[in-house]
Amino acid sequence: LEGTASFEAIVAADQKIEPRDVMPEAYRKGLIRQIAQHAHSEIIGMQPEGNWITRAPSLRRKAILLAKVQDEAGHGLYLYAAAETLGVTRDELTEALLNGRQKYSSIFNYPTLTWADMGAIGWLVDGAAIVNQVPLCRCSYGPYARAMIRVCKEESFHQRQGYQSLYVLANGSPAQRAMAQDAVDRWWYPSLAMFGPPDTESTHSAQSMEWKIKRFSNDDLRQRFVDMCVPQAEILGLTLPDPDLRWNEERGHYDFTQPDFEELMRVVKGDGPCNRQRMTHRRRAHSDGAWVREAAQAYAEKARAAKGASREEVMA
Amino acid sequence: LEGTASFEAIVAADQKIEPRDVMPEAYRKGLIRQIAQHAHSEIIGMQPEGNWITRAPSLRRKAILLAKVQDEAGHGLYLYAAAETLGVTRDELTEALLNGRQKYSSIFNYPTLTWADMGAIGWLVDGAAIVNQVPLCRCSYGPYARAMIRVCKEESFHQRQGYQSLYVLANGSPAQRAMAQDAVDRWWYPSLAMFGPPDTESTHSAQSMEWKIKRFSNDDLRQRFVDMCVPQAEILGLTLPDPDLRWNEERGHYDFTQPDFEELMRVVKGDGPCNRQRMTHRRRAHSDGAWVREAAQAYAEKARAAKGASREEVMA
Amino acid sequence: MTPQPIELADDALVAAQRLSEWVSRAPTLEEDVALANIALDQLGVARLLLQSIGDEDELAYRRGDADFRNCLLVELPFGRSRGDLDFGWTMAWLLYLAAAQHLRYADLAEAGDGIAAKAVKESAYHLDHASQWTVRLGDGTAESRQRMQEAVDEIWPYTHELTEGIRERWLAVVEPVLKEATLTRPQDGWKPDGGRKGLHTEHLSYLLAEMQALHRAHPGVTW
Amino acid sequence: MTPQPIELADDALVAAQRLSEWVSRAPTLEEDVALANIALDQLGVARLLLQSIGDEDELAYRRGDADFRNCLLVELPFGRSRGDLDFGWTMAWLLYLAAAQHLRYADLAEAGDGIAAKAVKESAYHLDHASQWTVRLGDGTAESRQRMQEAVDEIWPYTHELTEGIRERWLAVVEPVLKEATLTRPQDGWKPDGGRKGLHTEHLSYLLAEMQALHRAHPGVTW
Repeated sequence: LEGTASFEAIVAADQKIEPRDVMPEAYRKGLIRQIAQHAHSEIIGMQPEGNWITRAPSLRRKAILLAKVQDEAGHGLYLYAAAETLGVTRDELTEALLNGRQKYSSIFNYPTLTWADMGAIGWLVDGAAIVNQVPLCRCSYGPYARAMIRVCKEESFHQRQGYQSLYVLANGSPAQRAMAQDAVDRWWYPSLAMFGPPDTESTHSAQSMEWKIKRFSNDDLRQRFVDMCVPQAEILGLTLPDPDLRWNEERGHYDFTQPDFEELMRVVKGDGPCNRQRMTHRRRAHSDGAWVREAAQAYAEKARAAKGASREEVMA
Repeated sequence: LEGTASFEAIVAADQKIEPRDVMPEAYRKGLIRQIAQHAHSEIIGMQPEGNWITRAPSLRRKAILLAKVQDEAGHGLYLYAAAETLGVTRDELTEALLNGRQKYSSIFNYPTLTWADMGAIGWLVDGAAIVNQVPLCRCSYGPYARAMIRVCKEESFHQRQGYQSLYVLANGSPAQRAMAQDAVDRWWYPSLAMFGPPDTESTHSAQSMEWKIKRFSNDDLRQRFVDMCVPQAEILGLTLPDPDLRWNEERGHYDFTQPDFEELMRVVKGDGPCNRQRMTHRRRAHSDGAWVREAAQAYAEKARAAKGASREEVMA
Repeated sequence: MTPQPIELADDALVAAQRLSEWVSRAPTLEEDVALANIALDQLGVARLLLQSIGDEDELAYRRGDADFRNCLLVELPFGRSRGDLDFGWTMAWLLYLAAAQHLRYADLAEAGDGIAAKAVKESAYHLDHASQWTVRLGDGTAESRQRMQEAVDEIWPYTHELTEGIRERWLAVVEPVLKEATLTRPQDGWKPDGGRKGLHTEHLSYLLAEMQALHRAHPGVTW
Repeated sequence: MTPQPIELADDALVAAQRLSEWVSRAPTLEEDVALANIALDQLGVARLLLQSIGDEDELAYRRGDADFRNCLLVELPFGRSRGDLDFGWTMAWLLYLAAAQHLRYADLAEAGDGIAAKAVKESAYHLDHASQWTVRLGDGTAESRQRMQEAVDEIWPYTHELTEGIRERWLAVVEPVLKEATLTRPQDGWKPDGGRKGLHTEHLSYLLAEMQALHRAHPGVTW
């Protein structure tokens, strides 16, 4: 089998597409977009959590948070590498992030206002990410699927740590408890919005399903997430900020209030509380580091030239 | 009377030399050096105290400290203006500070490590400054003498505030009391060193005395300061860090241990704890402000040109 | 709608704290004096207002950032990033802030408020000072114009929360200054808020941590 | 003379805190990972050492700056002024620090210290990382050479306190790196110290205020 026919056969057989396989251009482009957005999210996602490393209230929590943020940088690295197998360079992807052509997850455009946000992000944001990402471990593109296996393993470790940290606050002093509840109040709906617009308005979905990149609809995943969170919130002893949240015997799921998708669209378009701040931060890190990258390159070239010269000497 | 003879007659009669009077070049140069050093000290002196404004422990203390540091900037302004009457520009003096040709008081090369340092600086450093400066209110150069009258008035207000602030600490919690004692331990000898080297090693002094710029010797002023501080320390209930400090009935003064003049010389030469930091700070403020000063000048020139043009229109 | 005293107090207090960062770092010595003076004025009004509500130090030093009711504008760093200290940015910030404070205090003074009667005169001076610098920098060099345009643009979104209920009157003050400064009046668009409800930017908790560290380390003592 | 455990602990703790400022701001993604890793190593050793002395959080969060025994070098900002974050400066700082830590930990490990046995391997990696960057930046572009020379010069005075008792061995590690980097070995001159006696720079109290603010705001609770 050759060309697109081969591609379709591989996908149909639930085998993996590998970088050297022929693939439809739209598949390649769509994957680049998705993997890049995912990688950018890891990079931008370092900021809201990085915001509390220097202020973590115990050394143990400081170490956990620092390790987590380091893992995010690591995830960024795997994911950029996965995208590179599709024929783009990391420099191109970085440029697309910095000039705003490619996006990152809108969840990171909310501020981290208290320490409890570290717990809430771990529980809810990482939790939502895992629900979104676990199916991607079986996605049709091999390098992405393998990267996601590694990412998901670490994410679920982070999620447990976040949950445990929030549990300590929820069972701590009245001030800690209030801090925990406030964080859940602020992060609940933005976490629900992480699953994207409702299925009725979702673009790209059908094609992604067919290509086995996406395996469940936005609304299905959102429902799965809600069903997972409700009992966990009960164990925490915290309230999810939705008065209409209740078990629906008939559906076998929790009914819940949808997030404000108009707000989501505003944030996606750039008008969230922290969009400008996150981009400014990223751009400044990039431009402040330019002289370092240039020097490293200049040094590498000199070293190569010296090696070449000494090889010539040996040959002469 | 003309020329130098007139100058000497005025000085002899305890009258003031004014900018338009003829004066010996050495008198003029010596005064510029002294007034400039004094002005620079006000400017650099804003840093150690400025270091605690954002952290002042009560709003009242914050306001007092902010007002004090503002006064220091104001003193810098009067003193630069006094120096300018001797035929130098403020730009020249600023340049001489920034390139290290002119000095500022070495006392500001020590760090302010706790809030109690604000009290100790007020009491001891301002106290020493006043003892040094009160005689300058009668110095032979009119503009300097008049500037010093205003400066001394404000300084003695600051000194009382510093003393009162230290008194509150000395009578506060054990931690506050320890903080106050520690500050006095650190600032005592540097304050004694503010009067300069011992008379046996002091240069310029004889000529300055003759010209009625200086009226008392370094050692006389230092003794006056010690005699003043001992009873004040008793009221505070704090110990001056000198085991050999005791009343000498015969001399009618306190005997005391001299400061380490070798340390003073090291600090004067640039190797105090904060010399580099203070100069870096000053240079950076100056260079960061360059674009603002340039813009202000460009605007002023445009405004002048516009005024000229409209005058021409009227005249035409 | 008249802002609550705590809102005006926190605006002034946080503004004073931010302005204090300028001490010994201004572009000229005259400006060191002026900025300290403006900081002192803001602090003075903050104290009077806080005293009218309760214990000034309790309110200033013992509340967390979620209890503060200042608008977001006053807590912004003086530049795009934390730690920045840009003079043009500061003057744009002060122009916007002082224009609003002047209107608020004038309204309150007219209604017989004694604190506002004092504050209105000071804020007139702040407004004048910031206006003059906005014009000088906007119509100064190519570099200063570019920096000033960027500053007025970047801070503009935060003025919506600042000027709630007095927008038109505020525009009538600010727009002529921008015009004289030959600057382009920024477009309205994004309108961040939350400060009045205690939902702040990530910057405020850093500002307060520094401000409160010493006070909190020694609970219950007198200074 | 062997440094006290609290001295090594505070060196590592304050170094970890300073290095944390780099999170999400490094010149490359690889370097974001590396700097976080080095910060984590420093924090890890600090914790083990503090645990060997007492309660790690009590020691880290409840002491004032005068109780800290770190050398001045580790508390310096990564540049000439507070808030600076210069990568070359950081690598010069890390070269000096890691070279000293490596020697100290090696001595202790040889004497049977278990914590040091772990730490010595990590510090070898830190030293290698900093050495490589020192060479790259020193022998990179004209700009990077100039920045790196300035950094090695400016931090040099603080290495005297850092290397007390091991100066010669430390020089034997550092000088060849500077040479390979084509940098001029700084002159000895000013030798600031005081950290081991609790007399710090003005920088440490800011660093600690930020680090301790949240912990101190909630005394006695569990996190």
